[in-house]
Amino acid sequence: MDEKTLIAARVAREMTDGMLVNLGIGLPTLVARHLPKGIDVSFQSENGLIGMESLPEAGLADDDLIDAGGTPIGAVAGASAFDSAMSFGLIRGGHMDVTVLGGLEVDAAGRLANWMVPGKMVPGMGGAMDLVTGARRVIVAMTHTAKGAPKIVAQCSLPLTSERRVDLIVTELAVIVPTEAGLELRETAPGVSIADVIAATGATLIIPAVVPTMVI
Amino acid sequence: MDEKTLIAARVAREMTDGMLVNLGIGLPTLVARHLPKGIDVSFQSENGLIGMESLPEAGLADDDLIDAGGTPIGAVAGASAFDSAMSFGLIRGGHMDVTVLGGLEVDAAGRLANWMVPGKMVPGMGGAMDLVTGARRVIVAMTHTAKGAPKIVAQCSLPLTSERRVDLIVTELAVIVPTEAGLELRETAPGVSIADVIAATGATLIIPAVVPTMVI
Amino acid sequence: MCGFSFRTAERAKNSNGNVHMSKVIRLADVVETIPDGATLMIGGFLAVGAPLRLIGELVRQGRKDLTIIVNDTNRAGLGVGRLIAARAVRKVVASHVGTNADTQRQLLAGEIEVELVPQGTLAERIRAGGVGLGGILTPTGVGTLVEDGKPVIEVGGRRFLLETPLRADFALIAAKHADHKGNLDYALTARNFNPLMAMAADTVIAEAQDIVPVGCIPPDQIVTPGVLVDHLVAKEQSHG
Amino acid sequence: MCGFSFRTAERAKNSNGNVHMSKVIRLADVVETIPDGATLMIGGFLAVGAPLRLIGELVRQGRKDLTIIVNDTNRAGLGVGRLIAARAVRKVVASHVGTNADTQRQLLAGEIEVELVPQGTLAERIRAGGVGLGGILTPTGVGTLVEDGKPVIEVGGRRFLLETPLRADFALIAAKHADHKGNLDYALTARNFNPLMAMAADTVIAEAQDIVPVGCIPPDQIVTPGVLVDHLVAKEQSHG
Repeated sequence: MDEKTLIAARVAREMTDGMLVNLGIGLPTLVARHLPKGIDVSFQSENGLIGMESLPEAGLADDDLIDAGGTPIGAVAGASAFDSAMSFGLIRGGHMDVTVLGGLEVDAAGRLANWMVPGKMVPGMGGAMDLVTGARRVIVAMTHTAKGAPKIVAQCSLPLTSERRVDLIVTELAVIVPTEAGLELRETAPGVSIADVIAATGATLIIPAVVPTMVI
Repeated sequence: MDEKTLIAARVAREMTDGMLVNLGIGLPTLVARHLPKGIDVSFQSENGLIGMESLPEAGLADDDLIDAGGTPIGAVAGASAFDSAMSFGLIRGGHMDVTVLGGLEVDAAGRLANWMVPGKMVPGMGGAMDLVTGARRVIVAMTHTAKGAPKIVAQCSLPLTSERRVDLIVTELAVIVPTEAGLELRETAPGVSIADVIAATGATLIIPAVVPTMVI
Repeated sequence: MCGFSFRTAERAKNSNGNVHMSKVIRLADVVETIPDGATLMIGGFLAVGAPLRLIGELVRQGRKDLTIIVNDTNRAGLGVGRLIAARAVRKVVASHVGTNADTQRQLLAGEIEVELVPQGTLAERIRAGGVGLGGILTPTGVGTLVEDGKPVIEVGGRRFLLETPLRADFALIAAKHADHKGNLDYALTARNFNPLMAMAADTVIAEAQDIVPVGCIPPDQIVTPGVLVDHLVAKEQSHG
Repeated sequence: MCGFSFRTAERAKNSNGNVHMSKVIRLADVVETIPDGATLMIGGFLAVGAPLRLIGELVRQGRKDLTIIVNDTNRAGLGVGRLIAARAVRKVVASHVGTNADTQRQLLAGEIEVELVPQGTLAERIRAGGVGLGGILTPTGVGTLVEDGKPVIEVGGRRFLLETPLRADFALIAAKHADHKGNLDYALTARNFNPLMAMAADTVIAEAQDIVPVGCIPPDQIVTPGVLVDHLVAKEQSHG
């Protein structure tokens, strides 16, 4: 299992029946493929749909139906379409149970930075700021390091996406829960030691007495 | 022609082709019956419809279709339905060309009071405050006096509907335009003298050199 | 109402083969979850689009001390007017109470509290509560009694009132169609405040004229996505 | 598309028997009314629901110095990306410009001004412009770069940014169906910003995939009432 699949599969275990979920572009999209059996989750696409699903076959693409990354998608029976104000009303208004987003950095206070690298890459925040501010639960799904450098740091050097503390960080090495006291290591990936995680992390971790191995 | 019909017929002459119009409950409703020939106006009902028309026959009433006064109505081909936020978005957002409302008082500054008589009658403002604040043009259609007392007064004694100066006052005696300088008498009803209007009015009127007779 | 879809049926069952996530609940049972003293948003405009069965059951169960957020109190003894007549209501937040003589009488006698809100402001305050805004700035009410106690904020040289969000414990709404997932649509002027209230309460209870299988309401026609609806009132066997 | 209605046809003619209030206009003619330097709202999300014919004609006519309010600048050379590639745009107000390499290049080279707005805030600012609000209070952006220069207002112990309305000289929008009165509906994710922008500009120009007789779009399905639409781009004879 490659690291992205591992992360997506672990995040998928956070989903429960009946949830409304928004998956960010890239890695988070993979989460939909790993939902536990019997779990019925509604996926929102913030460009205006509840009930997105992957397109069964390329020949069925509809010119009017894409996800927020521009990929043609399908829609489940019972899907609903709406405008951008309604879409973000759902997000900001606390109706979104979970959002899963990628990250450039998360700091010791659990704050996410994921929308720009000043002077280098200015894509814009798109829907990320609203999602991180408004979703009931924010899960960051990202690789633990980038080119060997920790992405979990004492303080974000990049512009914040929100001052809100995210709820869960899932990487290919660990599951970490940001708490008021700091970042708590909750699980390590199979074959990964606590020391490995500490070495790859740029912020202090709280290590509980028992740290179970991630179950996928 | 009774006085309400006279007022309604005169107000109707303010309508031009393509306008979006909201008629208040009561007297203003009559305006729809007196539209000049060839004028196509869209009537909004603020409970959520553009394209209302009077019901052709009682037997055709739809349980889901009433005007803002609770009367069953019809809908023209090309009518559209929407929620209350959209309805008042149209009103507040400057999309309503004209609103015609009844009045309890209008004062020398052209300010309307029409939503409560403290201690006696507290119906509430309904949509009136939004209409008077937001419509491009506000026409007050009312009898000139109530039980012999002027309804056009130096200063409103009743709570204001809006601080906005209304655009036109049409009564069974006169057409009056509130201006920055004061209330200007523009027309007198057939058989009514300028002196009659002055006598029935509780505020100073500006009398131009020529005051034509109201054309119905 | 629409062609049967194997896929829909499949989705309505979980891996154990049981139908899950059912939102359908008996009228009496769902109304029992609403306590005395609760704050309720109730859809409808002069009773058109009002959840008449839910209102009737609240009266039958003798609920008391309610705060209701409504456009109006309908007519005496009709729709929301039944709650007023039954003296189930302590406070009304509404844009208009002039059509109901009971409300007028209780109001002038000081037996009921009434907070009057301009209709457009009421719609925006409920919407703000539902979409997570901290408030909205409206020109409506500036320079009137409605301004009292509210911050006046100047933007671009114009003055606006800061109006704050409204939320409720329960929203009771009425729809034309509901599907089995709770997706709703509305008919003509029966839409009014219903879709706004469906976003602004902790628990949303919907009654529908017709309940149809999933897929019968096309995606572009659904106004209230089913994820917003907690309970859908079951149709009851007619005893006629 | 729907049954012919004698009543509809009658209504489309005035007392002189002439068809009046026609909103239909040739593509080239309506685009000529848009001057260099204008501020345009343009609907669409990654070009889905974008008015591609209007965009193409703006490029063909060589319009310059535009300010565009859009969700994104699509991909290089596609949709709104054609305006960027043609260097027709002086300033972009958008939530995301990362999908278009041309925008990125012009931005980092200082050749184009970009104002980034969170997507939900962008939607609410456009809506506020369309529905006459002086602004909205949103929690989004508090404590980030987006807060810079904006009033922070506390309501109920929480901090919110005061975000002001957006309006434009022209809104260019795309619909699924338009009827002869300009009533519009939208399909699936092609709806996005279009209905919001249709309320927030001095002049609204719509293009539609299909133009249908009045009455073909039922009242509950119309999303943008025709009164909001100033011009409807005519279908052109296909030369295939």
